[in-house]
Amino acid sequence: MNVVLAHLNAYVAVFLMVTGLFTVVNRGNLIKKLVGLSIFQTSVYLLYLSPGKIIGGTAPIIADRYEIYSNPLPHVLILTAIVVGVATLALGLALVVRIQEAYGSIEEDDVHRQSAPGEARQGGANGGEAP
Amino acid sequence: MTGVTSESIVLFVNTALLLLMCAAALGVVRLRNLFAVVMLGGVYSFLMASLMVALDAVDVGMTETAVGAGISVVLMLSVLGLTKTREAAPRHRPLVALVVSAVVAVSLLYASGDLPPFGDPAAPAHQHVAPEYLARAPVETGAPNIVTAVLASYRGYDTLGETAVILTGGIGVLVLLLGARRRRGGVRQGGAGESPEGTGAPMLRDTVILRVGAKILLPFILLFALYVQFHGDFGPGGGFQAGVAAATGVVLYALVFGVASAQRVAPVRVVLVMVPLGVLIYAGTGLAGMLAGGNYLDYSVLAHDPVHGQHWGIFAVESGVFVTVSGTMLAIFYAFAGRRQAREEEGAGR
Amino acid sequence: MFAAALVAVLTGFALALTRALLGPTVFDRALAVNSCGTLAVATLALVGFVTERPDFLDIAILYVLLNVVGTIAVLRFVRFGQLGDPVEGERGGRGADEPG
Amino acid sequence: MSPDDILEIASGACLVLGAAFVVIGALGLLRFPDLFARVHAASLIDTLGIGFLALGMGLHAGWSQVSLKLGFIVALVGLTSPVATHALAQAALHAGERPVLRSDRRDEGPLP
Repeated sequence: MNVVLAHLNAYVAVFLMVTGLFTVVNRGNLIKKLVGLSIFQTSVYLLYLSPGKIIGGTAPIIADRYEIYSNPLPHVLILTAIVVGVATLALGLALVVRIQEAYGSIEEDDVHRQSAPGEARQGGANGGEAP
Repeated sequence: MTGVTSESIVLFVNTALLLLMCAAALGVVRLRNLFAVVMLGGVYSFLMASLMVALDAVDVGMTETAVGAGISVVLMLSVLGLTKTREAAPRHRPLVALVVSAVVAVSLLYASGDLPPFGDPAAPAHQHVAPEYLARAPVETGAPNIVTAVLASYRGYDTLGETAVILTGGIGVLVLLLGARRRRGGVRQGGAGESPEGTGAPMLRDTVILRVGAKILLPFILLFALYVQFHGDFGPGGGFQAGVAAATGVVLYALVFGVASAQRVAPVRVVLVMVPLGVLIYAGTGLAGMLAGGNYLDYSVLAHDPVHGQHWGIFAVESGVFVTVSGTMLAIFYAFAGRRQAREEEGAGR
Repeated sequence: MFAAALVAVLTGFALALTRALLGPTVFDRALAVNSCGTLAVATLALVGFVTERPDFLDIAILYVLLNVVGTIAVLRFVRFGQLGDPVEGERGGRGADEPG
Repeated sequence: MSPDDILEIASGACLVLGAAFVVIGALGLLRFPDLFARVHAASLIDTLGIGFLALGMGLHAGWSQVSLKLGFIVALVGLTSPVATHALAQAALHAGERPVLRSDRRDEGPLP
């Protein structure tokens, strides 16, 4: 097995992670940011699950015919992470909905422009901590 | 079979799916129509689930299947319905983002050279606890599916925490979206809620084929969710997957027959009780173990035979997970789907 | 033979993904996504056979059952611009970009 | 040649046939000119493609729980996929999509 193939999963995980990061940093749309965050999250799934696979192994459900099983521990960690990921994604989406209702926009720039004067005033009074 | 070994096929599948995932991710990032982004996200999730199964993570693949095929698409679309579907053109040069991404990418790629090669049985990750679990779990818990055994028994604290996180997320969504309203009033009221048969409200019920198809499909989804729940000791499955699948079944009903009709099948009040009830069942199982003279979440003392005790404990814990997960998913869907009406009422109340 | 079938299915997956990326209408994308779901079912089943653990077809069945929910959600969104029940006096359709 | 060999050959033939249908359907999905033509191509994957693949896998697995599950998959795909694509085509028609007819394309030369 050549070098690239031996680390392909890690490379792709890095690529997906950076893609997600780029989306979060660059895009102003809040829903797009959450999508980027989801991609980032899936790259972590990949990063955990890939080392768990053993060549010649099989899924960690015991049967008489098999000797080698892949590592079950990453599976346990990621299984719960996926469902928790949905719950947190829903929380983020709920925040987006409230932002849309409060500012009439889900573009980061619009929200900043509308909230900037008030924030500056409070920042001066309260030492930078918005209530 | 042909001369190709199954391992090289798996490697090929792995590579192909990874490349397709890269293409799908690039598409997701580049498209500015958020509606299309959501649909491509669905394809991305299909690829991810297939890849997980190819990597022997069947339980994880099943979870990704249950989440990605239905509920996440539905959640994203309900939010798009409340906001807008078009992303504004970027106003900033992507310079900062590119620099940050490049730095992260280079450092991670540099670090990935130290990882053990893919599929290496001698990798450090396989030397420590995993062999222990694989050797002891079938004997101690009687469950052939090691993932279920580790999830519900050995790492029971962890899963209890995760279930609590799901509960917290659900509460957060409900607080944000149900907000100022009285709980029972808002979601159930509304024109379509009184007599969904007669109002002629546009809820896809004009398409006979869809309606009949959904009616046939719904019992299969719910039945299969129960199968996934109770077969979780022996095959891929468990409370998380079954909970999401059952909630998705109700969501299907809501999409075809209207949310108001679905709320007569699964009333809001029941769903809101389910959200904390599951965590209570989980935590209560732990307490039961303490009362029987063991440690918290130690199931061996729940019956005379430790293996039977483990069996009962895993069963109770998985049921708790099912109740919380299905309740939370459904409550979140109701909260998003009922947000328009909630907003009208908040506006009227001011 | 399973290997050949897997290669074919993954090729089909690539083609369907291309259609989903190209569009041009949302319906084309939705159709392509639906086909991708079916192809994912085939991939899951074939991978199960290749790794000689075909008892994992449960995942494929779950896929078939839930795949339709996503498609129906897309359709409902296209028809009514949202997924909840319509509120009185509200316009439907895809124009509902700016509510309230 | 034993019955097992015959079953294996039949299974392989079905798999190849199903694989061919899948590729043809996906090609059509990519290359056909408009949505309503693409729906036809996509249905090829859902019916003949999955059908033959499942038949091939079922012949390989023999008469067991696995072949029962494969039967479920074929039946459920046969139920859900037409429902979804029918609703899709209807929604497209509702939204104003119209099929590209040959009379529209005559000036553009032959079909691709």
